[in-house]
Amino acid sequence: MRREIPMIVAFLAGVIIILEFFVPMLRDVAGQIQQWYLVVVAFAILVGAFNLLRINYMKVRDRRADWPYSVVLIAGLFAMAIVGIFWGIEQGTVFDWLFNYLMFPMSSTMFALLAFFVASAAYRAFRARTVDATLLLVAAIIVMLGQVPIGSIWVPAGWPHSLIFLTPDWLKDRIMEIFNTAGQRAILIGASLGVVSTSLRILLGIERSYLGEE
Amino acid sequence: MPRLFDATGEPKYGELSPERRDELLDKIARAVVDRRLTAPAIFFLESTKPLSFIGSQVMVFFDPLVQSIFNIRGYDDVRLALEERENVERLLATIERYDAERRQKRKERKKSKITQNGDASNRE
Amino acid sequence: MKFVRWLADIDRRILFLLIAVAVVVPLIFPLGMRVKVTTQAQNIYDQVESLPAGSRILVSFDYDPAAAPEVHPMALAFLRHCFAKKHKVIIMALWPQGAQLAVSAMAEISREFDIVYGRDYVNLGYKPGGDIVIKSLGSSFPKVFPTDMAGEPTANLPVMARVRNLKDIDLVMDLSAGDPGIPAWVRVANALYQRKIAGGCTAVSAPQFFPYLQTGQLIGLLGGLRGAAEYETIIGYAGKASRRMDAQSIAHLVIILFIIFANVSYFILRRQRAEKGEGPKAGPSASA
Amino acid sequence: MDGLTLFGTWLAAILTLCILSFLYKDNPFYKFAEYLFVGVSAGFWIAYNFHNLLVPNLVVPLFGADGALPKLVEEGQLDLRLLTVIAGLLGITMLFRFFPKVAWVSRYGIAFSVGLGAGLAFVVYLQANCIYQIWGTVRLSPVVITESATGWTFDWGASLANTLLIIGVVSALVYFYFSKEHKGVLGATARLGIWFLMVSFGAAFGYTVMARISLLIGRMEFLIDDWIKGTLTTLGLL
Repeated sequence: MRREIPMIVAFLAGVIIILEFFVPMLRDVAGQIQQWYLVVVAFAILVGAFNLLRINYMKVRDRRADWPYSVVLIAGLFAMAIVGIFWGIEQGTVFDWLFNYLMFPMSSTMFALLAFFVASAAYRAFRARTVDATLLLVAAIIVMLGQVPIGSIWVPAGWPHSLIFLTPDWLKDRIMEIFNTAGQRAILIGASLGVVSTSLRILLGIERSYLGEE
Repeated sequence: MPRLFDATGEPKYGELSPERRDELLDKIARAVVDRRLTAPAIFFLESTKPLSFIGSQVMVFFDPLVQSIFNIRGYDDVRLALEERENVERLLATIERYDAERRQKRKERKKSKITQNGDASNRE
Repeated sequence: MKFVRWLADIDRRILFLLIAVAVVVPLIFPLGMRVKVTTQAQNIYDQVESLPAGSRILVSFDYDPAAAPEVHPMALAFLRHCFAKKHKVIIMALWPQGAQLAVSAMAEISREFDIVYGRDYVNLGYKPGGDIVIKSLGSSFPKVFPTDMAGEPTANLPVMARVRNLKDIDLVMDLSAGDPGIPAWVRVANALYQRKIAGGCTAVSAPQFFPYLQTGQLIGLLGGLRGAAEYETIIGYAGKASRRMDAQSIAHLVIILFIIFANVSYFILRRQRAEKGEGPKAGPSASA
Repeated sequence: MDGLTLFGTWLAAILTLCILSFLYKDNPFYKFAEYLFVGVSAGFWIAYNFHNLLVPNLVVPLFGADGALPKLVEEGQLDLRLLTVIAGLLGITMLFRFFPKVAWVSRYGIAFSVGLGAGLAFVVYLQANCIYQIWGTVRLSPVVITESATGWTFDWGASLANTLLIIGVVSALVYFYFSKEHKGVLGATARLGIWFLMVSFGAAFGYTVMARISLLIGRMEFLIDDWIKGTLTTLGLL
């Protein structure tokens, strides 16, 4: 019973959401359980944060490599959470200040750092070794040129319309509208079929890994 | 000292054994090269190198959820592998090695075909 | 030959230095280049223009500081346009950091326009749950957002008076750095509730939304800093994005040069090896 | 700049430089910022979760803003607020995960959210990412003829674009399902598919380069304008 009842719960929750589109009577019920979902997600986030805390606590406890940094992580977590919960999160609060001067610079610099690595990655990956890699490289260069004003700066004002296909701007748009749309669409369709079949397997009780081991 | 919440379910942490690590990186590299995704994979891995630790911590955060929903085998190991930054470079090197092997094989096959049939129609 | 070898195994830190120079110099000495406006950006502008004054526009802040240099200028430009056209703006967030970024965006915008909180705009704050949050908005706003971000009951706010569910929203503008973001709004608000969705997103995610543009599931798209610069150009506001495009241009050129050098050295070395009768190697790479 | 802002700007600048120091090599300053960032982000999420979710969607509906307990029956009507209790209970079951002996209780919360998510995902993915995308492809005509004052003309540009798009989608899908090396028509189609995918990956990388550079520009702008120029202005040197 420890598995059957949760399975029934999953089935009912999912089916109500699907049937709601055909049975208007179910709309209120569906509306209600969606409210519950928000609350459950809130607890799920707490569980995640707690797991993070737990693993770092264990690192400190066992004095693993880099444990002093885990102390920093735990301190940061508590500081931000406590300041936010007790003194509020609106504009002008300590929380807002910490967001602006601590979290914002760190978050954005972490990703800004990738600018340098994207350069070395281009150096390492974009080699015309095979047809595959050559296509990748040429498309990337055209897009990079087409995206910035300097890419088309050499095109004179009176450029003939019949030769427009020679400008990076035009080429970039075609790559995006045709090749990129085709590739991304195939990915979208392929991935969505995966999601749809997994969802169906969950609802029908074929996929049960979410129930854990017995 | 009484321990917190670790009767049986203490999550894995620390380092992977070198054998397990190599096995994991090998498997990923093979999958990438077999699907001919070498160039995109190298670009992606090389360009996100500095974020591997943050990636591992995001995995820690979502671990209870993802694990309880999908029960992915090897999730913990990937997470642990990511905590060590050098492993990204190791994976890159493995992919590059397999890719070089693959190209070498193709070349040899092509050569033998040319000597047999006198043409190279099976071009890539 | 020595030079080619050096080029092939170049110390990565030299590349880093060149990138830094390529970015910093144009920031100090701007060139003032202008971007061309694409139809995807123009479509969003036209949509906002075509709505009668007082229309309700939902702006969802689904990004974080890591995406802010690209997406924040879009938020500012789009909000300016909305308030200039006297539309009512309802702000919400599917990312917690987005709610906080909306706070700073409105702190800047509210100084420029004669707008009052609660009457002309509202910040509803953050809700986790992605698709389900949007789905719930399809049936009821007040149930999902009983209060605004500061805890004020939404029933007391005039701007929310005529907003019962998504059907009362005239346009959704999603500022997105991933999922939940544009994909979630397209999946739920467009597919199930036929809302018009416009998007502004990081350049990383932009390519994946082109299929949605082709089917009209997305009416327009601002992709990355270029998209932000385009919107600034259309509304005639010289904002940060336009200024940053100069540095962007130079940095792109530098990276393209890297790619060319890497290939030249690769081919020279390969030919050399072939002459010596060696097989292909993993190839040269920038060393750490 | 007032004192607090100046202090904040310096703090932000120091943290920025700590992270950028990774470019030279991995070092304790970077590690410090990295761990601090993860901790602060998690704490940030917890605080938001509390103010924007637990309070307005759970505590207030249950107890009211005044903290009064809901009555079971109010004016002869069942008080619907009590239904929120179920939400709270489902949420609390999630916390049982950390106690191995009773971990099974967490299945209720998980099953509920997985089921609900699966139900919605089934509908929306099928509609938006599958049916609409297929429809968007099949409605394209490989032959586009436009009508003009001079009569009918064959629009070869649009025709070619449509044809390529259709071929691209089909062949890339074939690649996904038959990615291992294949011979014959299937193999050839899959090979064509990967070429389309390579061009779109290339485009995606072009965009990625753009995105990362933009972020760097944002940070450099901060260092130059806010930190250096801001400090000099505050000190009256500029």
